[in-house]
Amino acid sequence: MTAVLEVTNIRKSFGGIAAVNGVSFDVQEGEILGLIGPNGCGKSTLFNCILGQLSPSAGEVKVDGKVVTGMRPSELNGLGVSRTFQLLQVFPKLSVRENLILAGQEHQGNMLSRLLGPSDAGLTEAANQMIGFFKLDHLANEPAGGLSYGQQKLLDAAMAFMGGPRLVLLDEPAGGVNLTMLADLKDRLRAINQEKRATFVVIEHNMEFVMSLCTRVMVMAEGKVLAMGRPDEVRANPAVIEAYLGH
Amino acid sequence: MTAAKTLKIGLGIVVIAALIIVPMNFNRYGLFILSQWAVMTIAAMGLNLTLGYAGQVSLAQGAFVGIGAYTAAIMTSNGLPLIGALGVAIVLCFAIGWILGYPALRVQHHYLAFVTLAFSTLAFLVFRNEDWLTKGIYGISNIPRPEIFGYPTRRPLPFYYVCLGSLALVSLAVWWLIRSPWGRAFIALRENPVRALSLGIDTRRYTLMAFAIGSALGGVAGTLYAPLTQYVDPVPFHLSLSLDLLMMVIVGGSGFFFGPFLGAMIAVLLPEWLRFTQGYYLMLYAIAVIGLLIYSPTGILGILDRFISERRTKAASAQRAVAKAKLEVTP
Amino acid sequence: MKPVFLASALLATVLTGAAIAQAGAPIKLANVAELSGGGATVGTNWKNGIDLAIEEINSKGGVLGRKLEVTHADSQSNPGVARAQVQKALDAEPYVLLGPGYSGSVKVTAPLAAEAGIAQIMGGEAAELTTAGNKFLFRTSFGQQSSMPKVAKYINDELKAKSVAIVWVNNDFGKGGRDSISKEFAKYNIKVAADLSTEAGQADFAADVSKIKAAAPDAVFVYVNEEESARILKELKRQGVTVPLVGETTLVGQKVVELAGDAANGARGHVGLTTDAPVELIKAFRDKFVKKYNYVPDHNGLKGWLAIYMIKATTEKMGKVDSKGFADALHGFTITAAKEPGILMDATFDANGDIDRQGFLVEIVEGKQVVKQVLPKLGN
Amino acid sequence: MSNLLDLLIAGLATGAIYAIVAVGFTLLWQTSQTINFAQGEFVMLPAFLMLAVMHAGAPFWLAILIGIALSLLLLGLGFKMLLVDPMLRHGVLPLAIATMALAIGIKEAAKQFWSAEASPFPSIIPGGDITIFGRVVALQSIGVLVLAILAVLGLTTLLNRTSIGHQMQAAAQNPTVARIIGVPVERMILLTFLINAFLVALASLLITPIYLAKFSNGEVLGQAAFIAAIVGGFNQVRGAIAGGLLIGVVDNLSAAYVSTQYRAAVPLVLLIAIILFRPQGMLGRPEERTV
Repeated sequence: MTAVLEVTNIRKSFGGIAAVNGVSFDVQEGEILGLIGPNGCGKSTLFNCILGQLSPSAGEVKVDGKVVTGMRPSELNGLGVSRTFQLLQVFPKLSVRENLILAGQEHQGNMLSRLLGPSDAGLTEAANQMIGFFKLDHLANEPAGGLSYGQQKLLDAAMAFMGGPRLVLLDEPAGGVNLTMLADLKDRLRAINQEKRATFVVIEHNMEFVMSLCTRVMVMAEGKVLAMGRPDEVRANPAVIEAYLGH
Repeated sequence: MTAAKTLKIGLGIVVIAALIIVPMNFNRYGLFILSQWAVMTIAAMGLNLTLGYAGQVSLAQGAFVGIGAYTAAIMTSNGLPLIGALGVAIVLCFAIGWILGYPALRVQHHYLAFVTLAFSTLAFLVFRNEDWLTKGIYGISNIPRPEIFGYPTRRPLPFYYVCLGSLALVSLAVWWLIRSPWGRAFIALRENPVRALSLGIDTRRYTLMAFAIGSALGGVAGTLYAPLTQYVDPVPFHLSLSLDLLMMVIVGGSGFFFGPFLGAMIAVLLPEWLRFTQGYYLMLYAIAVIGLLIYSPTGILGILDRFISERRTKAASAQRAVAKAKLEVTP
Repeated sequence: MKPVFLASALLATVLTGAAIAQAGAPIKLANVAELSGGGATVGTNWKNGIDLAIEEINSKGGVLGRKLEVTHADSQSNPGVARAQVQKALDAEPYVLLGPGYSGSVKVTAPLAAEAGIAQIMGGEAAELTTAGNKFLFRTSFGQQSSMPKVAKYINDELKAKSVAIVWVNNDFGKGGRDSISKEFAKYNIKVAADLSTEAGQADFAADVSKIKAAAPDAVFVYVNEEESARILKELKRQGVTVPLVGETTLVGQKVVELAGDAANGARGHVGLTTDAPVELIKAFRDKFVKKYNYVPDHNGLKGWLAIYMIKATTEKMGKVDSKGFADALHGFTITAAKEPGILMDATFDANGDIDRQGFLVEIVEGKQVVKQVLPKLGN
Repeated sequence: MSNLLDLLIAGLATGAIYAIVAVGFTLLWQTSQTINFAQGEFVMLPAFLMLAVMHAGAPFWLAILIGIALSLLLLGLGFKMLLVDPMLRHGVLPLAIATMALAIGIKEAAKQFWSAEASPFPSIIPGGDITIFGRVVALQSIGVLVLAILAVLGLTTLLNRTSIGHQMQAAAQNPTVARIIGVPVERMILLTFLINAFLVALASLLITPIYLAKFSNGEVLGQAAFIAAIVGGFNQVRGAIAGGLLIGVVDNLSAAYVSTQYRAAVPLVLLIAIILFRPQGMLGRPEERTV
């Protein structure tokens, strides 16, 4: 197995307070790594540092062995890294299909071909497949803003897969999604993981979801890695129980 | 749906035909106003691209019209063809627009308004002070009108067709652009730059492109403005033209393809409509704009759009209810 | 849906605009002036002068028994709009076209009036307007090419100045004056010690005056609008500049005296057309104007008034309302105040459309204009 | 060298007025994200209100009082209730554009209802000159400078030393938290609009004797105030003051030492440089951009 993502000693502080304080880990190809921890433990900040939304105060990020620290999010996306955000981030005025085409178009051709080529960048078929895959068929032409919260959440996730990414970082994909859809979502993620050999890092508060989906789980507390291991190992770890699970 | 589409296409054809045929009987004033409308629409379309689609405020569009107009005036009065001037103006405005876009990468939208405002005033000062090039405050007069395929357009009607034809070409190009992946990227840039970036959209490049292309269209409008009025001086390209163009875009409906057409029509014809109010028309215009913005910040087409989408939502939810009912019935 | 609504409204509007028919009795005049924008003060004065004159003429029975009627259009101080409005005015076939006041707007509209064969009486003062051979364009005031030589001659002969600082407002009025006088100075070998452009509406002249002081000229030529004249006069006094200050109507007008107070004393200038001219008819005009509009007009108000009386006198000379013959009748025509009091002072129009009439050299002494010299008409 | 002193004093006097206008501008931005493109017209208008009152026969002092009261009513309360409140939810840009339209409206109204002609305006400061350190200085300049400094000192005292001032600052910096701790945020926002209206009325009173009452006065003033506010720091009162004084001085110095034709360009270049290299302004706090 090769490491798709290697994170070494990432630090990020805001005005003297370290939100992420020396985190290192790696993710192997095909893994689904769960990232859990109490609110404010630095999960999302870590994501933002990995993905170039924030520049880390120290540390290094490698994707497929290549140093990507300080790269812009768009460049990283070009290398096959995509993400979702904690809050919904679909484009409400565009239709579902347009949202998906948008999510994939920068992976097709170059600037010139995107200007002079077909309006859909040749992605209508791929978008329709993705729509079918996430069971959004009847909504393909609706503006995304008109969808229910759960449907938008699915679309949001679907958008992250349009570019055919190697590595996807999902920030609370299950938040606010109802039970039926949750099962659906888990299903889809697992399917993509297996069929397309895509690697995932998932931040999630829904323990059931994490523990049943992920191959490995990393627990963060106060900006540091508290524990790392298989779901059952983590669940049994006394420090974790103390800090997080122990209610 | 298809009936509506046929209707739309039919109406479009009628309008285009009317724009070609009806003005044949117009007097010189009517033709001049229509030509002016076409030219201003082109400039406003450029700004609509920058502001309406890509969400970048520019108070410098008037300056680009000025750059285009001076390019045309200087080149054609030295015997060079207008088409050459058009090329130079596009390249020049594109390049300057690109550079002017850089602040947009660093600062928030209201600062951007001030940078472009400053640029606009600086451009005016250059037009006025660099006599050797622009003939300063006296301006350049007797600008010739072009020959198109050997056919002179000195008379108002042929020149109107030049303006109309240019508008048609620009409209097609802009329509193509906003339907292309670029247009989608511009909208993404406006709606949610952070998300756009995470989807691989190089927001820097698209921001600069939006500025540069919008500015270049300002230049295109300018190259038509010069032979239209046949006289160019610095005064019309002061900040007020930029503000006027901005209002055209906003009043018509920013981010709507037909917004600039409507906005320019209102701005160009408004003095006519409000003629009976004598000196009060600008005051009434101001009040009307404020009222409109309070009611609908996305302009006149925004009202229409809201109306249509409300109806559509109603229809859709009705449909959904029907579908749901069916689902519940079938075991 | 949208485009149709758009275009039909557009076309309908233009059509109604175009369909203004020509009616019978009144003589139709069209005025296009700077009623808003940077030139609003100029244009409003001009318009008020026109309205006042027409009101007076109509109350006395009109011209050849026909009333005068004028339409006003706003050029927004923008040559492009001016062109559109003039085009529109011409399409309605007026008897005579009035305005605009800005030289740039005149330049862009004069060819249209000439092409239509309609006389245009305008307010622009730039020298080049009447040198282009346009047979339909008429001035209402001295062009700079006729006033500046007189000023330069005065500076050379009377003040014996060898170096002069020029302060001008950077618009077509100021630049035109500056260019004309610089040419004249060159003829007399007068050195331009400082060449200072100022902005219209400028409030703070400290920097400009300190530059004048540094240049130490024998005289200062000031060619800015009335308000700015008052401000710079104050600043010149404050910084202790004592050399003669010379200008035009805009430096020595009553308005400047009111605004500048003491600081205006000693300023001198050539006055071609002013509401302060020591002429009874002009004083009467001024009173009438103040009574109606509540403020003292500047020379643009006077120009608008004169334009209407030029039309009256010329039409009465022809004995008919003949648009085509108007320009020919006005060329070479001398209108005397004795015969037509509305013209205020005898005036002759030459073949270029330039006006010739008496002028004055005045100096402000203790807040009053004192005529130092009467400059006769050139033609006498 | 002696020249320089003249220029500095004149520049500071003009700059002090820019500063007053710029302060009001930044207050509106801080409390309600209003970029008031009509700020220059706001300065132009009160003088006309006062003139109108005098025209009706009132003495100057009464006209000043009524003028200020009318400004508070129209430019403070009216502006907030009729334009800002309904527009605010639409975001910064539509509101900014609405104020551009308002600027046109006010300008045209002054022209139509009063006159396109400049009218003289009495000065509350006696005319004439005094000699300080051997330099002749206009009393007007000194008076304007002193009054402007007093106004600004009064305002900073209000903001920093009084409980109302602290509440206003809280409302500006974080309305949500302010509301929780019991600050009447709405009232505080209204208060900033009233303060702005008072400041523009004061600026109007100080500057109109020099500029003369004219409908177009706002164009120059408004732009100078924007530049001052940004150069100094858009989110800081003291930044706006420093910016105002700086722009006044820079304008004069550039006219004297750079070029009279391009005097207007120097502050603009300064503006662009500041925005590019120090967007928070000389004294401002940085506002992070999220991309």
